Amino acid sequence: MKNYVIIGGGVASASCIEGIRQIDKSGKIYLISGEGKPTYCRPLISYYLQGITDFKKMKYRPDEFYTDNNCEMIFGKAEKIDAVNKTVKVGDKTIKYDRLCVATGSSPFIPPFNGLDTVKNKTAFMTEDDALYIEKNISPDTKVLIIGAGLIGLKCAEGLVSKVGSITVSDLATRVLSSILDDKCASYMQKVLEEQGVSFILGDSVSSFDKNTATFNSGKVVDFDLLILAVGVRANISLVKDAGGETNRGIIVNDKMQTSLQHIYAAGDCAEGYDNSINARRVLAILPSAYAQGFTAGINMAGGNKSLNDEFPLNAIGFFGLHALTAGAYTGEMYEEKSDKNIKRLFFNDNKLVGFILIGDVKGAGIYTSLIKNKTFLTENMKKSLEKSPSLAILGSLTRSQKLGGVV
Amino acid sequence: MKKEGEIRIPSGCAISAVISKDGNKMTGEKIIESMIPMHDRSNGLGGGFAGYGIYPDHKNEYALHIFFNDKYRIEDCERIIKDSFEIVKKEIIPTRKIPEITDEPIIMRYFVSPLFSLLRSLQLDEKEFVVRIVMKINTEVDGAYVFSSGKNMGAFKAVGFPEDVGRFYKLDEYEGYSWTAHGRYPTNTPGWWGGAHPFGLLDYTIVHNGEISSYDANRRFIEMFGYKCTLQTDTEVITYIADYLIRRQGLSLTETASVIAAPFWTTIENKPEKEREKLKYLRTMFSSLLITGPFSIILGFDGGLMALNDRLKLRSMVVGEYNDKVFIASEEAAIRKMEINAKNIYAPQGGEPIIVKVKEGKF
Amino acid sequence: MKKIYVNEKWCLGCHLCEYNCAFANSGETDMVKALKDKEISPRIHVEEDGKITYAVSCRHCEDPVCVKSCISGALSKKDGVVTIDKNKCVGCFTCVLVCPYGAVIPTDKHAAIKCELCLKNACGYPACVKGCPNKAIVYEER
Amino acid sequence: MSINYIYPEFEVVRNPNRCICCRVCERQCANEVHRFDADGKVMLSDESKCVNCQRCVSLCPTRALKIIKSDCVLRENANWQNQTIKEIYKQAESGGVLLSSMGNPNPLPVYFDKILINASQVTNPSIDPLREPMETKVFLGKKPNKIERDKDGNFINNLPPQIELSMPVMFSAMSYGSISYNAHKSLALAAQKLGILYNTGEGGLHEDFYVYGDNTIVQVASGRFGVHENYLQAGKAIEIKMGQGAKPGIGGHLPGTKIVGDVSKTRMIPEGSDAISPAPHHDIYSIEDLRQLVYSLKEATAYKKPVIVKVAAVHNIAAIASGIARSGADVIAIDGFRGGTGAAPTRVRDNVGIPIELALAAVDKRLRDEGIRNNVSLVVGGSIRSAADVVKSIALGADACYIATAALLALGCHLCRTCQTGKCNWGIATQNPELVKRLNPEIGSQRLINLMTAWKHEIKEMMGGMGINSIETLRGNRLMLRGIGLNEKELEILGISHAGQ
Repeated sequence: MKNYVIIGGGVASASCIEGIRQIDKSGKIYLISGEGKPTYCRPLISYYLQGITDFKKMKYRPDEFYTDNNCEMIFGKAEKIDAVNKTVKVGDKTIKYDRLCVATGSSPFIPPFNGLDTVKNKTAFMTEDDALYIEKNISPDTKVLIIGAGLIGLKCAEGLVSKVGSITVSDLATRVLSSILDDKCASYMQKVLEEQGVSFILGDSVSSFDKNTATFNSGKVVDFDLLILAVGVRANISLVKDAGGETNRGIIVNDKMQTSLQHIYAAGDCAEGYDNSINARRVLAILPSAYAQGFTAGINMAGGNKSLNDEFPLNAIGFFGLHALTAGAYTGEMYEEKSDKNIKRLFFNDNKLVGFILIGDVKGAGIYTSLIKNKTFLTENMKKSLEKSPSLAILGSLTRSQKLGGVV
Repeated sequence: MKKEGEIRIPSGCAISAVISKDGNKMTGEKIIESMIPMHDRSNGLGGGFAGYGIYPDHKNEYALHIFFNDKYRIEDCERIIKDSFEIVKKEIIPTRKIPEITDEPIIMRYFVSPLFSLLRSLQLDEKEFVVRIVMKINTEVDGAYVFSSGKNMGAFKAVGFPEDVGRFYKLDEYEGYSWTAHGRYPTNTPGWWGGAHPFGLLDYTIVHNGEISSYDANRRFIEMFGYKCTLQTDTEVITYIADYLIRRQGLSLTETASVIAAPFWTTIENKPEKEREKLKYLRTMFSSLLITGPFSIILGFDGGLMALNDRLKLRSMVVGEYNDKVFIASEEAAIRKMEINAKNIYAPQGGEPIIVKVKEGKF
Repeated sequence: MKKIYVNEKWCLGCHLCEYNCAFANSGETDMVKALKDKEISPRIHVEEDGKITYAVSCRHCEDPVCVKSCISGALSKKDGVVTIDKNKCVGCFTCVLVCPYGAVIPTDKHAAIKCELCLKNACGYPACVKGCPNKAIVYEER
Repeated sequence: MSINYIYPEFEVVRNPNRCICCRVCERQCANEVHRFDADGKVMLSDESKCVNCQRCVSLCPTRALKIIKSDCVLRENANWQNQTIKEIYKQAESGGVLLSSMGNPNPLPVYFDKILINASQVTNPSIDPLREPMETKVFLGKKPNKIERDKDGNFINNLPPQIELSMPVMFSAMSYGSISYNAHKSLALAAQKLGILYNTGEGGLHEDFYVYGDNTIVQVASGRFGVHENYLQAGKAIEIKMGQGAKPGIGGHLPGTKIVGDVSKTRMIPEGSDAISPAPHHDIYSIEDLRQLVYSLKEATAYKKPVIVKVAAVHNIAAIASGIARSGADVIAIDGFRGGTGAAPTRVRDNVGIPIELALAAVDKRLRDEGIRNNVSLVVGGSIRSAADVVKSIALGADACYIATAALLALGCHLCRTCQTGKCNWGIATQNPELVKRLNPEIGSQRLINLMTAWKHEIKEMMGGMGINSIETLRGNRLMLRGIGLNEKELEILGISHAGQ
């Protein structure tokens, strides 16, 4: 009987358990979690602030998930991995493993701003605790400054906008969601947020903080009551790095989610897997990838054989009812369709769909996604049909009949 | 009211029969008595008997029993008879005057032999020839009716209760190896002597209890072959069917039973192949001669009896034995009346023919 | 397990399935009241490929990528049926982004919807199947 | 011509309170009656195109639609009636022969409706079909006059080939071409499951349907379309079509527009050419010619296939049947003047031929009078509408019935009588693939099976009531029938008594 140890309590950890249990029903699973609570969905904290969900609903799996899967929870911080003796040290305990999965996720990255230590009310926006902190420190008059106009910063703004006096979002980049959208699409989204009362300072950066005031490089001064730092995240790689494992921005893994250390796997935001859309390694800090990686690691840890090599960036972003779904890479020839309410961009490269951006009407987006994933070769007619709307017409009658008439 | 022949008359009935397998002679006394306990199965509108082996002195001649409404018909009828037959003997059938039986017609008996020369010129089988003449008299001579036409046998029938009819015809003075009897319960006839049962053609006689639902299908089919169903009674059509199948098609009694009370297709399917093919052949070949609806019949013929119920057994009929004798009747009481010690009493299944033959050479 | 299967050979493109679906999931007992003058949001939709038409709804995949991608745990698969807990769903539409059939439908009510085989509504038996005039949609074991 | 003399026959009534603008009506109407108006967000209709096939009515999910007869009437009188006047207008405009579909619609006597069936009371028992076996199996074919035995006394099976039917009903001839592939498949599938036969009609047999051969009657008609050796071998029986009840004395005409693809291949004629069946068979100008064709077909099939000769019920049908019964044919099929058709000249349809009830009674009697009823089986068609019609036909003397219109109704036909347009919205009388697919044979065959099963139950109920538990004892059992409101002559021809007698 194998001993499985998983470090981390996020989505990759939960899917790792599901992966292991698909193969091995009896081996012992130890789960080391620093946060001290069962897996919840971190992306939901903004919806929590908004009042759409609560902590109870935010649980990723039912309460009985861990007991049903015969997992022993160890709350505490994993301090050291001994890859030779195959142990993990947690406080004064040393846990032996046969297979280890590192799913330590990422931590907020806090740049070394001048005078940041003088700011009293400040937080990152990543955990339930962060959300609770914010909730405690706001009133209808609160002025909020959010550093970072990425997904985390903007979701935070969306969650708070109706509950506070004002929100200013700043970013060094000249557009919002700079890593996901181009200028045109970004300004489209920005407009929606502005209509709801969010202010933006873009292409600018805080030069210094002084208590409740932020001074920007441009000289602009912003007063605030609460500072939220959403600049970015860094993968938590130190445990593996210290144990001698190969790392880059994330922990390097192969398509079986194995690290360079024997019997040690990594999955989720801490791992640097393979991005199929750019044919290169990359940390894919998105939930679908976390799940897939954790599950793949679990299967392989339990003795199964599963490869994961069709991951690529997928983002579902929505603010105030306007949704943007994006996937893959924005390279190659672009097909664009634009109206007041909708943007559709499809990126074709080498007769394949490699990426898309849909804003507004997002129905059927998954059909595009699957074409990227399967690297489906597209004829001109198929492209035409795709441009019109995403539909299974693209598959042709035979494949479609099999898919709709058979077991998938 | 319309009488038999003008309208179809359904009726309920009592039937009874006895036969000696050894060919021992019995007077008509027992068979008359057997009808007494079944009195309620008749309503006084018809009764009759058939006796086999009763004319040993004329066993080579056809015995024609004929009702005449009046003496003028006799001449017309005899002209036809004389054209075709040599009349060996002619007499009035002796009867006993009793108050229960009234309005009797003139009842005559002729022992006849077909004219050989005529038979040859017509290229006809003797029996077929007799049948044609009987049909001719019955359809062409109004007021004359041949009600018995076999050799060494005779039918005796009248309007009245059967036990009275038996006494009227003095059947206690006849001796035969086999007897059948019938008591009738017709529902809408004024009562006509010719309409009483048994019905006979050549040596075939039928006593029948039932009302067949296949009547018109059977009638319209059998009439294609020269039979004329002048009485519109079940007994008449069943007699013709028996004659057609046995005499003209040459079927055995068992095969005949498989036609008129054919097994259900589901039963046929489950039979062994040879039997199955045979039954399927018979049912397909003679599908219009299947008889449905309730019946229990006793077919009398030269040297034997066959009793048969419809395939659902919708009418009562029991069989019993004692020594050389076999008894068949609508009710066990009738059998007990004939032989108090009768054994092996049982009710045959629907469609199961009971065939009793007198040992070869004993009749 | 019984599932909904589509035989495009018999699909007439009448779109009745969409209306029957919308009605079944409306909570109303009268179709006119449920659908008149309303934009419908059915969980099944009819697509066209030239002259061929066919209905598409959730395949309840063996390995449902929507469930795996759901950020809130609202999507789950129980007894072979992929269902969505509308209380847990926050409407991020990651499921819409990943479903290769386009069978998870975004709505403007902070939630995605999808075919749940009418097991949760009053119909109790897939309304699209019941109402299909030509057996192009069937509910059976395969 | 600029003046439209004829106001649309039907009105499309749409209840705006119920219409949800789902546009099903629009999508389903091949005649393009319905249209969605995006501006007003309402459905509009052009009733001049409506043929009242009721497809839209049947599919409207909110029952917002009905089609009613227009009440716009011409100034008619007892002599010049609405229909008569309109026909004049049509001919004045077109200069052509009027064409109609389906059977004679005129109010001539329907004898079936004037015949009543008997039941048992007291003197003999009725039989409960739920408790007792109730047999409906029949064998069609010639029955020899005499049994034969081998030297051991066993029977020699001297029966010519017989057609076994689980119930005395068959689907009568409708050609592939006049009706669709799916309609044919529905009939074939149903016939197979029911243990009865369907009939190819004069369109040949599609190669896909050879597998249903044991339940198929292959027809040889005057055009000889699709007839070849394998075709003759393929079926259970061969039918020579001499005539059709809807148009006695008239041939057939399937327009070239319907001779497409597989229809052309199956008929063995070029695509787009009109399929014209001559009025007579040009190798049969007399009864002795028929006998030659009967035996030619028997020779070609090694005497393994019963030959049916189908004729229309015309005035001297009894004599014609007598001739056929002596021609070597195994079965005579008689088609009454109410029989359906895909297209017939209106005048012929409405004025030629006689009712099947009288024809059947006359033929059955004639064959019995001649003692040759056993030479042939009798199959009758020409508007057998219900199990009661079947029972009455059998009791009058038929061995089995042919149904076609009833079968089409089961498949969805609404008797709109515009088969000739090829735009059948129910996927039956059309070759347009978009319309053909509307008839899923799985549904179609099941509906036919349901109909026949229902009829079988009803036949059994009525038989049981009469105390009859096998259909063969109903055959020709005219005592089980009484006439009502019929005169002496009619009763005499039908061979039945009046009710109360």
